[in-house]
Amino acid sequence: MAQIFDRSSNALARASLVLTGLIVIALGVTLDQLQRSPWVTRQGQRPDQPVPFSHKHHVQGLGLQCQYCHVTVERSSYAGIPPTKTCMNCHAQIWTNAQLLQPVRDSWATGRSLVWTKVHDLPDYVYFNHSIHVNKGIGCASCHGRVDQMPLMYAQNTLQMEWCLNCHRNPAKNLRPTSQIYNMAWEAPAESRPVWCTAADAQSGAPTAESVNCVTKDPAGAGPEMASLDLPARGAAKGLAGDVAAAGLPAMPVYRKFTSQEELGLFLVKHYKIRTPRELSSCEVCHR
Amino acid sequence: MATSEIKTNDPGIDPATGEYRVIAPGQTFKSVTEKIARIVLTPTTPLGWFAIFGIGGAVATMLLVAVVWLFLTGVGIWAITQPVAWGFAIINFVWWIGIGHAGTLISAILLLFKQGWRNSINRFAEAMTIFAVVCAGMFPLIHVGRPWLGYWLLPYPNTMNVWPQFRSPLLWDVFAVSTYATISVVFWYIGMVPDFGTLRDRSESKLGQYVYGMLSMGWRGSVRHWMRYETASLLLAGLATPLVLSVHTVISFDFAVAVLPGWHTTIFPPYFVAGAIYSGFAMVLTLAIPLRKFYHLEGLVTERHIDNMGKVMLATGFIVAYGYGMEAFMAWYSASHWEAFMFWNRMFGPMGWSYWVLITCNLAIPLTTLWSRKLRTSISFMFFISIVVNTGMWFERFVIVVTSLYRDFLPSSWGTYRATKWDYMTYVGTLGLFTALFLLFVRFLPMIPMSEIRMMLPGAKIKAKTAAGAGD
Amino acid sequence: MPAREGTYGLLAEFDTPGDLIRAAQQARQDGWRRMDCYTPYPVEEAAEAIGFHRNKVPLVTLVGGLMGLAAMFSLETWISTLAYPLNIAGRPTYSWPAFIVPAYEWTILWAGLSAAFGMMALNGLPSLYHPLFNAPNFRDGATTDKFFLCLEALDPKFDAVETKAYLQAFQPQSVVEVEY
Amino acid sequence: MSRDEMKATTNQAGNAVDSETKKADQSAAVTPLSLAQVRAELQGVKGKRYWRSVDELANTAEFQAAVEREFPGAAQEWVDPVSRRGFLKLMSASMALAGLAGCTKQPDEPIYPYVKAPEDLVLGKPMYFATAHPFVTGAVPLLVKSDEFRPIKVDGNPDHVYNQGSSDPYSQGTLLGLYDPDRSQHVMYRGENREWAEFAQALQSKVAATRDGTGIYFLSETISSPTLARQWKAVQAAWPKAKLVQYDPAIAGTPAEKGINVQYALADADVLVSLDADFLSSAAYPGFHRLVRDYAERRKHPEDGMNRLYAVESMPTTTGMKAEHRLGLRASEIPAFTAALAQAVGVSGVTVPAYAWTDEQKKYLAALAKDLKEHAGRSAVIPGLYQDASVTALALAINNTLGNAGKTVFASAEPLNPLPSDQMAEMKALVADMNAGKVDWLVILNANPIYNAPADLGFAAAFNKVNIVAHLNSHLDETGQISHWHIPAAHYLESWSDARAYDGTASIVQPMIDPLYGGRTAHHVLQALLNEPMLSPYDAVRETWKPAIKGDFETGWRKVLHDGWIADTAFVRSAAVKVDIPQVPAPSAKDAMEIIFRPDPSVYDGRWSNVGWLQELPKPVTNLSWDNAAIVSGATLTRLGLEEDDIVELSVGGGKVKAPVIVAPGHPDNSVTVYLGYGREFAGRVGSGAGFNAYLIRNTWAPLYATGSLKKVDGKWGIAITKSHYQDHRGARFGEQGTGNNSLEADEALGPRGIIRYATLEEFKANPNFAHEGEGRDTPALDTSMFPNWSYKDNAWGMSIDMNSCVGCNACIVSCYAENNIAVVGKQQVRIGRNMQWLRIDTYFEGDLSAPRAHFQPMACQHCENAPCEQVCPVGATVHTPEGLNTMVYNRCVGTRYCSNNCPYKVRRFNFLLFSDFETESLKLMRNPDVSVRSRGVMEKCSYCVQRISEAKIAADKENRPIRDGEIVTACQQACPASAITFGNINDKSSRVAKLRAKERSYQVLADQNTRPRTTYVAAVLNPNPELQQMPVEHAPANG
Repeated sequence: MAQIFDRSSNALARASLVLTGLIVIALGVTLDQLQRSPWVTRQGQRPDQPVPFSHKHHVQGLGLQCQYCHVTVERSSYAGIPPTKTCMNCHAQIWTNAQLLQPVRDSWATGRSLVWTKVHDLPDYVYFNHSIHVNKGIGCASCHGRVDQMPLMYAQNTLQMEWCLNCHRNPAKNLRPTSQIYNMAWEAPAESRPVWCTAADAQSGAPTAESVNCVTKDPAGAGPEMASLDLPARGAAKGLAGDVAAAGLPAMPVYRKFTSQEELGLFLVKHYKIRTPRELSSCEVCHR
Repeated sequence: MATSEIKTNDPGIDPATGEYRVIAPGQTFKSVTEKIARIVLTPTTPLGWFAIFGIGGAVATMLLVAVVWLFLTGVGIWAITQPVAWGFAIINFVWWIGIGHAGTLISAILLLFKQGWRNSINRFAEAMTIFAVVCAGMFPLIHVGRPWLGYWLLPYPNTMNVWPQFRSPLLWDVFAVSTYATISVVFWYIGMVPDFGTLRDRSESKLGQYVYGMLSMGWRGSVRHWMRYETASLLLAGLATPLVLSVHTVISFDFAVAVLPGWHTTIFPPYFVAGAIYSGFAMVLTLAIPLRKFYHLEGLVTERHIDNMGKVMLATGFIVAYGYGMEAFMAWYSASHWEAFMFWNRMFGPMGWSYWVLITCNLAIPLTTLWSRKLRTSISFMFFISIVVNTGMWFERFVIVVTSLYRDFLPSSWGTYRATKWDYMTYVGTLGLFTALFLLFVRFLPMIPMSEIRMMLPGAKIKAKTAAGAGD
Repeated sequence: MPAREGTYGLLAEFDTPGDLIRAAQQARQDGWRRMDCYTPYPVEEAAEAIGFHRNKVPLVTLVGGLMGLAAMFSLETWISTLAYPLNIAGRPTYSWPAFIVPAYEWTILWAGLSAAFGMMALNGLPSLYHPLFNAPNFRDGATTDKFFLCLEALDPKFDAVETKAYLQAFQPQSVVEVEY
Repeated sequence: MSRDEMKATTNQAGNAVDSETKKADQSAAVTPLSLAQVRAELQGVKGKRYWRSVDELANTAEFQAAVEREFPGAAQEWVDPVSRRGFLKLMSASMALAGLAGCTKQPDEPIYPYVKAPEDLVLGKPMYFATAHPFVTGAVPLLVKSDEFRPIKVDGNPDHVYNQGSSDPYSQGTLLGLYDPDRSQHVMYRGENREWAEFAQALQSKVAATRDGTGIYFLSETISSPTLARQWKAVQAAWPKAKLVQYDPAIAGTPAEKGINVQYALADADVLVSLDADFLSSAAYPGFHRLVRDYAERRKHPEDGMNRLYAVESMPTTTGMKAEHRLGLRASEIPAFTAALAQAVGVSGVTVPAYAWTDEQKKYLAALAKDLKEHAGRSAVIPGLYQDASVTALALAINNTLGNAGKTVFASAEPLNPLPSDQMAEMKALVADMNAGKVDWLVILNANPIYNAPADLGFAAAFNKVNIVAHLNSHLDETGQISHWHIPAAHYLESWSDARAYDGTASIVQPMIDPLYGGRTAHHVLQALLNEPMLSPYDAVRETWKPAIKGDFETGWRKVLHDGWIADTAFVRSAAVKVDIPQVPAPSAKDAMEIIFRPDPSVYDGRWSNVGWLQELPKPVTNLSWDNAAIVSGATLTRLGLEEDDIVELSVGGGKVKAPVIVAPGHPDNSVTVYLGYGREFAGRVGSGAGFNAYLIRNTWAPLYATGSLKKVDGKWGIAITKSHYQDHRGARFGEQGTGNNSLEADEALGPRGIIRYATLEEFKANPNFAHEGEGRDTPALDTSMFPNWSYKDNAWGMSIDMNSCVGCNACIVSCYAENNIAVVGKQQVRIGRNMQWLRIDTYFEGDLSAPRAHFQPMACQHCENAPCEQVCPVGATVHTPEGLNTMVYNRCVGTRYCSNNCPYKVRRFNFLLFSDFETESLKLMRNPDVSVRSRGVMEKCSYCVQRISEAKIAADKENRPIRDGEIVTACQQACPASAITFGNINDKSSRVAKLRAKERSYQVLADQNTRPRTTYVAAVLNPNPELQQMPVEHAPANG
């Protein structure tokens, strides 16, 4: 009786065993990567929009305030998508016959909504609230990225749960003075750009920001230039106008200098009364 | 016990060796090899096989239909409701797993105890284990509300940063059952490797040689290999034994860990394990008796096997009886109203009938009759008993799951449970699946381990030395 | 394996295990080392005869088991206390009693797999091709009812003619030369 | 279809078990509707057009027939709203599976921003508007939560003096009524779509042609709007011969139709007597909200004394079950009993019909009279709405004699409804005129006479003799089907009107949303006949109240709209008026079978038949849902050799109807109670075919109760009762001697399980700690666990429920439905125990079931600190929050249901099938945007309204302050008229809930399981009259 298998079969058999193992591992790794990939998360993708609206142009170029369009960001869970009216405020005068803006004018004329495609789209079972984040020192850019440098809007981050937890488990590393919320260019303090903050005793019932005031110029120097002056003071944004009020306090408060995000973060966590990571990562915070 | 208390003029004794004879005399290496290998290698399949396989397949198809409809509409097609949120699915799960246990027991524990008589039956006992686990493992998967998310029970890194909850007995099940399935398959396969070698060498068809050659991994019977092989088998047996005990213990935790009166009981682990073996041996009988007849294996699976299994059932049956007794006793002795009411309700409540079915099938009938050697060696009677016990064990799970749930703490939410046609289809369907799989096994795999049988033949005796049993 | 040429060894076929063992013992006494026995079922005496006593499978198994234990218990502890600590039913995050069960199961799982795969590896399986299968009578009997002794060419004492005569002395059924 | 056919089918209406009739019935009910709707609804529907059309298709007879050929089993399921969507469920199920393939990738979501955003709108922040729910027994002042101008929650107006924020099942249910997908959506003339203008034109020209309005008849529901009354008076002036007939089946023949308005100050009364007055169970009794609040107020602090309630009633109601002493009498015996009572307390000029009272009844009467006299001036006798006129008169007389008048009882000068009338008489006259051919045009305003006119009138026959019938109503109902004109009516949340609360305070009904289907109101119809036909209801209403609003009108008007009521418009209350006592009718023979008609506690007179929440609501005491039934006593059931769920044929006069029979513990013998409002054929997908039509045996000559007969017919009905108080669950309690006729559940719950704990006032005074002594009443110490206790730092939410106040009225349940997007599952699912209510009211009947005392226990998730459910969830889908909530994460749940098994309170609810409706467009508008809509295969349960907690936390954190006590109000708490539910932070020792928990009387259900519930119950204390034997035996330790 002769051999059934050829000589090579031994090597083949053993190789295939090893290979099977490798394939299984590779498959696992692929799936793990896939669930985080832009294909699933849409991170960085620019969906087709009825109008190629450029945040870069409007924010950086024209210096529009975030809240000029996203009016309810400090009051409500939704930041708010501007109504056609907001566009027409200007575009009734300028670019009145630009082809690009035809859909806007149509919408204005017909009264039918411009239909945008959601770029930052959370699942329906996630209940995100803009106002609390904005009021507790999370800047727009922290989640949305440098919108002022985005010709076309895209999602800077995955918006996946692990990403949310990343911050909810350690808010300090992303906190900034509420006066800097809308400052796209804000960067964590460093030796080169220190931040001075002062905290009055928090009076209960008053908005967080009123008890804390931060500036980017040394207040010891000639008349501190309030960072908050960068903003147009608007009655609506009470929390932020608060900075101005605080600055107007008779006795010049004691300022502390911060040169690193860690220190500043811890300081703000304390004075903004940020809840503990355990509380922030509790399920009911986002899911109901 | 094998070599002890030799009685002369006992027909069960082999005069040559003074050993209990578990294989009919007159068998040689060649004859047994021939006999067993032929079943697999013969090109012609008996018509009876096709008949039974057809039935099994048809019933299995019914299962398929039931499961598809289940996935389309939801578990609401079953009878489960408030307060009885677990029903047939879990009952069947526990029942099937239990049945599986006898296979492991025979192949592992009896191997450790050097029970030679196990050799003829351990292979298909193991097969039975695996197919039972297949049927069992299906239920936890399909009974959940959102089966497509079943993989959330595995600890894998995900974008939600959330993990399984390791305090839950259901999660313990996941690990216990998956381990059990894996180890059983490995043990089964390793056991077959030398026989694959035999089949490779005896197969006339090129395909047969090729396939069995692959499966045998080039086994050539080197004694070095044999020695490592034997060690590995022993180790696997040694591991499978605590495993099989742990698996049903863990499954009993599904109930014992809960707060529910009737579930929250420390007696459950031993009583579940014993019950498992009890029903397992019953199932082995249910399978072995027709098989030996059909394939004329009376010479290899002798009355002695049947007899021994009867004894094991008698023993485990009494452990189970003790379990029932303790439940009743504790209901009274604990002086806890919850326990007392639960047990009263279990016996005399609206669903009391199920308890009495269980007592009849598990205690009344078998534990009175299995004493008599005459009955134990009467093939038809043992077949009947095996069916009775399997029924009884199914009802045991029914009683535990349903009659504990339908009347629990708050009387306002007392309810009832009436199985739907879908429940029955799913249950009966698994029986069909099991049959089909088993028939494929007996057709294409050696259902009796040839190498181990060879060791028991007179020819294997070297001088005075014996190589009784598998172990040494 | 690289294709070798020439003789693998000489293969003697016996009818009973007894003859095989006697031959093997003799050969070992005569200083043969590169040899092996082939039997249709485990024959421990034959193994002893050719001086094969202990094997490494138990060690592999032990190591595997311990790894499984450590892996699962630490995973559970990490998940419940560090990765995402949650208040579950008012139980402490480090609920070690609950962690025992899965850890126990994994011990067995890893040990079992190590035993099986370790045995295969140590036996050098799979080896679908083997010179012995070239022997005309080997596959016919080795897995059924015949007992073989193979003296391999790699042994320094090996000499095609003398060795054949040497084996004939044990009155085997046959002695054949096995080619690679 | 003609009346005869309808009658034919009516007789088996609702027999869900008999699928054949059901099929015929159902198809008959649905086909015309759907044909109309497919056309209507598919117009201008954006997207989902295909599914919509399928949904409609699913309603057609052909489709159903087809399905039944396929799955005969599904035939009976077909009447379920849920199963009706079975086909779609399959679709979405397969989608779900397909979705699996698509991994977790979600589809693109469009954003539709406003073109011009409304000034005051902040997306994501709800707005609240005051309005009122106009109801025939007095309007319910409301504060409506509106999200993006969609009303999504209806609650009582907290600032209103009448109901102080409380509401009732009806008012809560009206929200779903607004979004009911089956509302009629087009003006129709003989089945063709028309415009409102065409109708107005036709009507005007017709009326003009008659010059004086001869032959023009208006048949309206009871007019409760002052403006509408004013408009009618104007019409009457312009067209003197035009006639108005008011008909409201639920109040026709009762004092309410006369607008009799007697108000009670129960807070000042020590002894309350209900003479068949069910003033604690639903808004069907005038002044319900106020009465419950005052009643409950006097039971919250037993230590400072409490009131005592006697109830003499003809059927078991929550009022009777809450009473210290309840006497069950057949309806016809009550006038005589009242007379006897009046005589006993010294009312002059009463002739008491001779009657053989039993000793027990005599004893009761004597003790009651004595107690009343002792509390003269501090008691109140409340007559039943559904009793003979003499009872009302006698009750007033008794109150006068006792000097309660002016102290606890006040009669108002003005009637509640502006146009009082004798509705039965008017209906008779109308039908006579119709038969005489005098009726040229019949304009039906929000009435449905074809369905609910008294049987003896033969209204349907007369109907055909009318030249033109115009029908204004919310649905294309039984009447609409055969009327020439049909005008869809606007819902009260869609239109301007006005109404008076029971105390007379006027409220403006202001629209929350534009009419969804361009509905009109009675205001439009009447106004069309006046000088300025186009005058809008808005202007009409303003005109009405110009005089009433002081100061600058616009400012005043704004204030009125903001507050929700017009100041100083309450009725002038005088001490009780002089009453002349009418002839007191003698009771019917003791062996005569009496049949009592009551409006349904859930769907009232049938107007809410298509409101799924109310249909599924277990009725108080009987816990029956999705049906009405012939309710009898256990003894009667046995005597007639019946079993529950048997079908009986009830006949009164010529009328016959088939009904299922069930037992209500404590029901008087030889007496049957039937609820009106069921057996609708054209109610819509939910209401059609549920129950039987009791109007078929209700006649003008006996609208409240009649003697009739009852005989068994073949078959079982298949009723759905949500709790297991059936005959087969009765019997001697295990291990002890029982009477054999008491409920095992109750014996267990009150006995060793310590679920219900209460004591009498004496016992309580003797031993204030009674709730913690005795078997099953011990609470394990905090250190019993081998594990260290978890500590809860700042907030720890907890709830306290006062068992003494809860009257089991179900308002909380419906409120929970609305707040938490709870699904309606349909009758078949309820039958097998799958209703999804997060909150249920457990009812235990203590003692002999022929004269039981019931205990109502609201039961929802207890938020145990050692939650058994959490430990067994393999994926951690239910976990504890740092504030001690047992939170359920739907999107993590895989549905093992282990948590439900391990929940000792069985308060978890599982979506066994796709229960939530993801298809129907209109329902989407209603959903609470802060709560996920649960899909198939997911567990759910009470969350303590976590969405409200989160909202409050965010608000507080923004303002950098702790959450105030009472800032978070759960939906159930908000609705409760008895304010029995309190929620708050138990760590804050000054919070109300903490104080309640500190009470000795508060206990945890199943405390011995050491689950440490966050919900605690305050044990009830009863104040029985020592002279009457304490029925039933007490379970307080004092009595062993």
